[in-house]
Amino acid sequence: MILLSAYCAVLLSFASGLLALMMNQRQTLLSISQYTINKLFNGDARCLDWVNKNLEERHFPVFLKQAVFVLLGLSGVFAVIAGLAILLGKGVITDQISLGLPWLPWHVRFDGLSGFFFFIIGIAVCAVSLYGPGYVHSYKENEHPFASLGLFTGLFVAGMLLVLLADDAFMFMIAWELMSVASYFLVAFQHENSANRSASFLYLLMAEIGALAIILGFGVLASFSDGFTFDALRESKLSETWASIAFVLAMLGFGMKAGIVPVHVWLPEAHPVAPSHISALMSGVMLKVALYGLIRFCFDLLGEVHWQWGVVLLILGTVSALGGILYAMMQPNLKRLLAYSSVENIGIIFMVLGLSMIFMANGHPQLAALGFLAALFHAFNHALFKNLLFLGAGIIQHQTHELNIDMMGGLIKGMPQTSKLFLIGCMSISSLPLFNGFVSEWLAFQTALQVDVLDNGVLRSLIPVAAAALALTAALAAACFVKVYGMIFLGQSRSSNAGKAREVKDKGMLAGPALLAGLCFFTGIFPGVIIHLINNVSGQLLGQTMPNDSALGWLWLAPVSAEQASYSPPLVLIGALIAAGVCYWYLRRNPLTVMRRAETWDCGFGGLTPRMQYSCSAFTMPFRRIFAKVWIIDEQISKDMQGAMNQDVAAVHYKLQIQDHSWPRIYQPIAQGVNSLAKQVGRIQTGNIRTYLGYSFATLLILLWVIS
Amino acid sequence: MNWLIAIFQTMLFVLLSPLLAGWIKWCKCYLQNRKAPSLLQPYRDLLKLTHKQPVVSEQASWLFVTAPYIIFSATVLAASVVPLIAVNLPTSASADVIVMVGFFAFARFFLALAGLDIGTAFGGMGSSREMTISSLAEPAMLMAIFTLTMTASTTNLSGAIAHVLNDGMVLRPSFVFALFALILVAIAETGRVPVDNPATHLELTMIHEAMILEYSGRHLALIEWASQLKLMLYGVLITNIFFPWGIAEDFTGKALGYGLLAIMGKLALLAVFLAVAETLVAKMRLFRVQEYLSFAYLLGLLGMLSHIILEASR
Amino acid sequence: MIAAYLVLLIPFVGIVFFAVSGHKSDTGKLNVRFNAACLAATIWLAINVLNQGTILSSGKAFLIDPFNVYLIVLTAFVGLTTSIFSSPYMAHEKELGKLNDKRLRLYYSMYQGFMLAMYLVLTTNNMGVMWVAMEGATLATVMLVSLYRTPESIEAAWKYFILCGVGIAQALFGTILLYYAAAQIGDAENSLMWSVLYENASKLNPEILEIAFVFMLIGYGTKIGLVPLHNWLPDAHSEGPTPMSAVLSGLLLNDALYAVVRNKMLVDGASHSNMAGHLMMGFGMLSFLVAAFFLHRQKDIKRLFSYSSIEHMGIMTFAFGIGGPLATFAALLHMTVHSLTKSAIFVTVGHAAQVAGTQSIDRIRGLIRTQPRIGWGLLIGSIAIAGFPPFGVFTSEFLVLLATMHSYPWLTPLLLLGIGIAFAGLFRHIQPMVYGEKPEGQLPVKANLWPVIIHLGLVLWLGLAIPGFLANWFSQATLLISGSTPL
Amino acid sequence: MNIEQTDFYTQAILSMAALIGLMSFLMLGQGRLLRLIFVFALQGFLLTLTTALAAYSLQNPHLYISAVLTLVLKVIFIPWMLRREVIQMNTHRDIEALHNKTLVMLAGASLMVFSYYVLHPIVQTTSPVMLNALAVSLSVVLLGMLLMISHRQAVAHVVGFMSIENGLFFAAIVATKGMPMVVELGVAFDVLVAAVLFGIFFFHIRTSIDSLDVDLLSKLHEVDK
Repeated sequence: MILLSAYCAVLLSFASGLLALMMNQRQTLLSISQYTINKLFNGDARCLDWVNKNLEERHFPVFLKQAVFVLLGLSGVFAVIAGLAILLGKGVITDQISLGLPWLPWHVRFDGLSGFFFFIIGIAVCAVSLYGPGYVHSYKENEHPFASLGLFTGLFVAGMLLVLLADDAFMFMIAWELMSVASYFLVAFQHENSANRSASFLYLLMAEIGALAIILGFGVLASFSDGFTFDALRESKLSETWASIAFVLAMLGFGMKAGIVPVHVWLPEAHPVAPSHISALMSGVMLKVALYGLIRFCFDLLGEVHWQWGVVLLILGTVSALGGILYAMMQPNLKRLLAYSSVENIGIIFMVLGLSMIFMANGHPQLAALGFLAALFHAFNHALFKNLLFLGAGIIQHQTHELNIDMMGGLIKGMPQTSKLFLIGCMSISSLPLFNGFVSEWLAFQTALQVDVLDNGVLRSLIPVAAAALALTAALAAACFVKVYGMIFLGQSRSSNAGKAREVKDKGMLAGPALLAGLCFFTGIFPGVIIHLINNVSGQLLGQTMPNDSALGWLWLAPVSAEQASYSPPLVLIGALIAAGVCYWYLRRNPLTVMRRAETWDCGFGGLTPRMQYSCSAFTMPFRRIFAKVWIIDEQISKDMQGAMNQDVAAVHYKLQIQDHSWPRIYQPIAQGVNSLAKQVGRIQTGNIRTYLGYSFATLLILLWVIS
Repeated sequence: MNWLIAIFQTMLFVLLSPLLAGWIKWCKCYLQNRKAPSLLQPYRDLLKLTHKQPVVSEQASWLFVTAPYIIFSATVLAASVVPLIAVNLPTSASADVIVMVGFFAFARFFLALAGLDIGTAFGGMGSSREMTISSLAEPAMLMAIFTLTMTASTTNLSGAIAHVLNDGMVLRPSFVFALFALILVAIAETGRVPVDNPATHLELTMIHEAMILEYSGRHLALIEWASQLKLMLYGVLITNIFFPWGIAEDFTGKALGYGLLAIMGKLALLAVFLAVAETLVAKMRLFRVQEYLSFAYLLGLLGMLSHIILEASR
Repeated sequence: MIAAYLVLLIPFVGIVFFAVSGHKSDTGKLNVRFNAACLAATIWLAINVLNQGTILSSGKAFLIDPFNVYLIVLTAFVGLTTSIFSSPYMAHEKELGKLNDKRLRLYYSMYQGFMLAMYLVLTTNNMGVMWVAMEGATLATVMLVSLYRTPESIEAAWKYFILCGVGIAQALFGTILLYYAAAQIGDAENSLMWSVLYENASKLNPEILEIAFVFMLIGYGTKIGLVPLHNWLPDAHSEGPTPMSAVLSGLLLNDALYAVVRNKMLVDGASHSNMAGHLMMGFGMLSFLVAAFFLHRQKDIKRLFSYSSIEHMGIMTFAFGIGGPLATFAALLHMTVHSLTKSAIFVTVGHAAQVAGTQSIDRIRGLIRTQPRIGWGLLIGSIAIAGFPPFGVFTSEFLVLLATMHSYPWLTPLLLLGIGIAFAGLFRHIQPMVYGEKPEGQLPVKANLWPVIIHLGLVLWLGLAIPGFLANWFSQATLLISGSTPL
Repeated sequence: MNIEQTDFYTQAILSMAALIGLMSFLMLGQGRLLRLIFVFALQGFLLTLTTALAAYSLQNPHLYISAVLTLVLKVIFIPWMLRREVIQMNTHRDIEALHNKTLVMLAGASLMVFSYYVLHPIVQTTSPVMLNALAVSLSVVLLGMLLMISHRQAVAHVVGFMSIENGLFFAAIVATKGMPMVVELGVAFDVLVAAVLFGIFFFHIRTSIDSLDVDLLSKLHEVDK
């Protein structure tokens, strides 16, 4: 039954993709439906009417788009149901599908870990399918055909779900690559922009290399076992060296997808250019699938983990977290910023996973379970709020036709609903208490603070430093999202588009983010619900659950023991409401002190213009000075002079370009190397036939010489 | 009963904080050969502000108006976590020290947003600087706090203080480092000299004041009160963590009374130190703050390392 | 057995018929019918093999076993779909004035000639006849490469002719050595029969066979396009008419590899040094890597894909060289999916070049906007050939990677590098061609894209699930070649 | 085993092998096209003689057919065609300047040694005569390739190509007493078609580049110029 609903989720997403293909087949659809109605319902007039009305030339596109997204939404609902059912039932279901290689049918396994990620994907897909119809409405059919968008969205979701179901290396890779390829087409969807083309190229290239690394990782395991099923791979007995090689390969492969520094570069290129609901899925969910892969590979298939791996994860995670947020801070493009912020969050998750590994390898399974919990919880949270923010960015782009933060401002007035939803997203991602982001970060700190149980002095000093880096990350994230929210929604509009922006008409476009925002708040207040679910996962995977001390009752969150640390979001919420309520009541009781509106104080110079506001780059200027080494900063100020002797400044031009270090340090040398090698290789083909004959001749002689 | 004491303690916190501000001002005036205002002057100011009609810019959105309430209640919540006169109160179980830092972040988040809401250059400048300083201060503060929590093996403030009390007088090198780190952070976070000067409105140096420039009336009162509360909070944190003696461990009237007296005494002393320091030290340039804060971070790190290497080595 | 004769007879009739009747308006369609008839005959043959197992004709002249039966059907199939494509394509070329009736007559006649040679290579049991047929394939196609009579096409054809001629002469020397070795142990009359040789392989002199194999490898390797013997291949593919490129890439290269593998089986039987395998691995890897770099420098769309063919032939040769059951299975599968995919790509490439009026990559732009079917066909074909699932090329590359990891783990970084570089080289050219705004003056052409759809559909099917009978053939062929079945 | 201990047939074959090898050397050093073609025809004639000799002494009648085919194709038809071509192109007076003629000849000589070296392992299974004959034919093949590499004229390439065929043919007859008939016929047919195609190509190349110098056929390349 559970498996059936999981299959339903996959099939429905496929079906939504296929239905989208019918975009140009109105006549066919019409005749098919008329035929079936005549056969099955004996030509029921009402049915016919309904069909005819919806399949009319005029209504058809809208109807079809809605139908496609309804199917996708249903797929999400089924995914949530399946995920919850397996998590609560604590079972493992296996199955086989007769596809794949002749001696290796597709093995399917649905367990707690897959179920949890099913749950995440399901929620995200539900939100996206609420949001989708309104968003895609603005695409022109002849330039951006819905057929390809819908098809690849369906395939993309199906691919992600299949990855979670896979129980053999072959099916896993097929599903994995299906996910990559489908999302590649989605990135390239608006391919008339060169940014889309180069981003999709980079994306697919890195996806390919990552996938190859993963295959080789599986290959290492398969070399020491008989077969490609995960069951067989689990049995493989590896030496420490080979296990570490497998780990490094998996780390590279999954890390590329997840966006770990320095293999993150595709992410800030690809996510911004995709349609927003797709960026939401890519950033919010696809990265989680990569995380799933890493967890499955390291904790499940490799079996025994080594603490050195944990250190690698910890260091890479820290670098990604700090790098991600610092780069995010400097981006003027909203979606690019959000993409970099995903790098940061993935970094945090990797850090905590690394901690979990370290504890696991040092014989503290309980603490490992705690770290695991923090990691998965953060993954869940990130899926919620990043989805929310990307959908919000989509609304903003939809209404203002602008993604440059410096061109916005004051949207809080025109778009009150969106602004509230976006604020919730910003607060969650800045890990403020009462929201879900805080809970996972709190758990991460708690994990890090258990370092005292370790014997290794290096680890004992390394982990607190990582924790402090985590604190810095969180603080920088808060600064970054203050900037985002402040520049976009607050202040005065910096462009006419932003000034004219109004709330979206489509209710669905608000409903999707609202669902996510609600969940952000709900899980922030009642984290126990999700923790309970994750406990089942870690119980299955690590054989250890977190000792959630229930002595204090369900209101409290006490991961290790009540004496060590506890946090009760509901009580905090009540306290906050009381405090705010009291002072609100007290201060507003006097009718004489009703608020008065007046002009903003302009220091007496007269006339505040929007251009006097702090801009995006101005806001981050202190950071730019302090962390100057992190970026490649190209700052140019030029002055137009006029007047006698050219001494009066007429205008000042300021240009700021900020670049990621990884481009000139890693990627450009590689690209140049390949090009120049290709040039060298090209020289063997001279065009002269005598040279070619010489090659054959020489080859022959050399081979003859070699064998005799 | 315990809950009542907890609420009482929080009220006490809120009520006493203007007094601390007044006392610091009094000391400073005395040190600078000026005529000091009354100790109760901050109360009068607050009362006056609540009776005034608030004037709000036309540009302001709902966020600007709501922010003071949010800021104030977040700070109050932070105060409820910190043991003032007694340990082992139930409120401290609902949130630990990390959550407390979270509350500060919450308040700061809205303060910075409010600064940006009007769309003036000052607001943006203040927000930008505030976020910069706080994001540098936060890791330093957590580093110092982690030293403490690792010694006490709890992040529960009340528990940690009780742990220090039970240990008695132990000279821990890590605590020395942590204390200095925390003091440096506290100065930065509460906007005192040499990082910020609460008494100036010179545009180039303003941080906190720049953000709240547009506030008036009850909104300003709330924000002022919140920052006084924050100052006191840090004071209590420093004194009660490192010098917890005197704090009530049971909830009898006598113990509580002694606790109150002890903390008032300790705070008064601390305030004198602060006033002396503020009088002696000049304000720094903004871009030297990161050196100051990284020094604080370094101290925190040293504290942590000395805890790991010297005190808990195996 | 009649089916086998029929398979050879039909194209022979085709040669004569087209040569005699000359070009008429319906010749293209007739060509399709000839090929369809051939496909029917091969399917009949395949059913026979399915029912009876390996067939050896009475005079031992023909041998149909699981290794070649699927290649025969594949040859007929690709031949048919390419002829479907070529009919409107050549008509369009004639409209453009690039060709006249006389040359079309040559084209259709030689098309059948080429098919005959291919069938003969596959069905014959006689290594000598195999050589003759292989040379015949060169001779049949060499005039087709220069069909347009441009200086470039003549140059390409000349290189093709000379290099393949000299190359294939080495193969003849190898065959003579083989015959010489065989003649020492048995009756001279049947000494070149592969089935006889295979039975007696262990008795053959290993030294002679190794030398013979070197000559065979160089000889047939020239036709496979192994680096550094590959130089004719991109020239011939790019300058000939596109249907010819499709069958050259899809069929000729496969059949040359088939010949090498048949010889490798003999050498492996005689000697135990695995010298043949190592040589093939070396050549395969070299071709694969060098071709991957060449992809980056291409300016001509057909040249681009001919290098991609070299790259894939390199992978197959490498996989056959590894020799384990897994790698062999992968190589067999790769032969199938590569020829299906590559011929589909050449169909779209041909149309794309017609749409843009040039083969220059720089001037082919915005195909998806101009003619979506061609654009998507090219893009999805490239995705498939680059080894993305769920297309079948992925399956075989997956298995090759795992087999390499198992047997020669230190070679995997090279494979990884090569695939990555090749992918980048391919897509840096493909993307600008299919994406982007519709350029000025680019008009849709009349195209029949069913071959593409069918081919890619089949490749997709093979990637998702390999049908039972085909899997069975693959397994038996694997057993034959590598000595055990995969897992 | 010395040559005086062998029968007359073997002695004759060995002499033929020596002569055919010599012809290859002569071709390699030849700069004038007409002489090249003449030497080629001479080699074909020697091959015909060898075939006939083999047919006679081995009582193998189908080798007579091979002999006739060789005579017709390689002694008469191909040289005639090439000669006509050379005269038409008016290149019969040209002397192709060979670079490093000495080096090429030395290389040819070392190729001969190399052939012996390569085929040496076979000696255990066979008589030295066979080895010698095979070695000579291998060296003829290799010398043919060297001829093609060192000469620029398309005509010389065709001669080289055909002399490779001669070498193969010689190996087939001497070492294996002739291939099966069907193969021989097939090979002969291929040679015939190839020869015809060469003729056609000469025409096309001449019309396209107005010369038969293959170095001018280098438009298709991968080098950045």
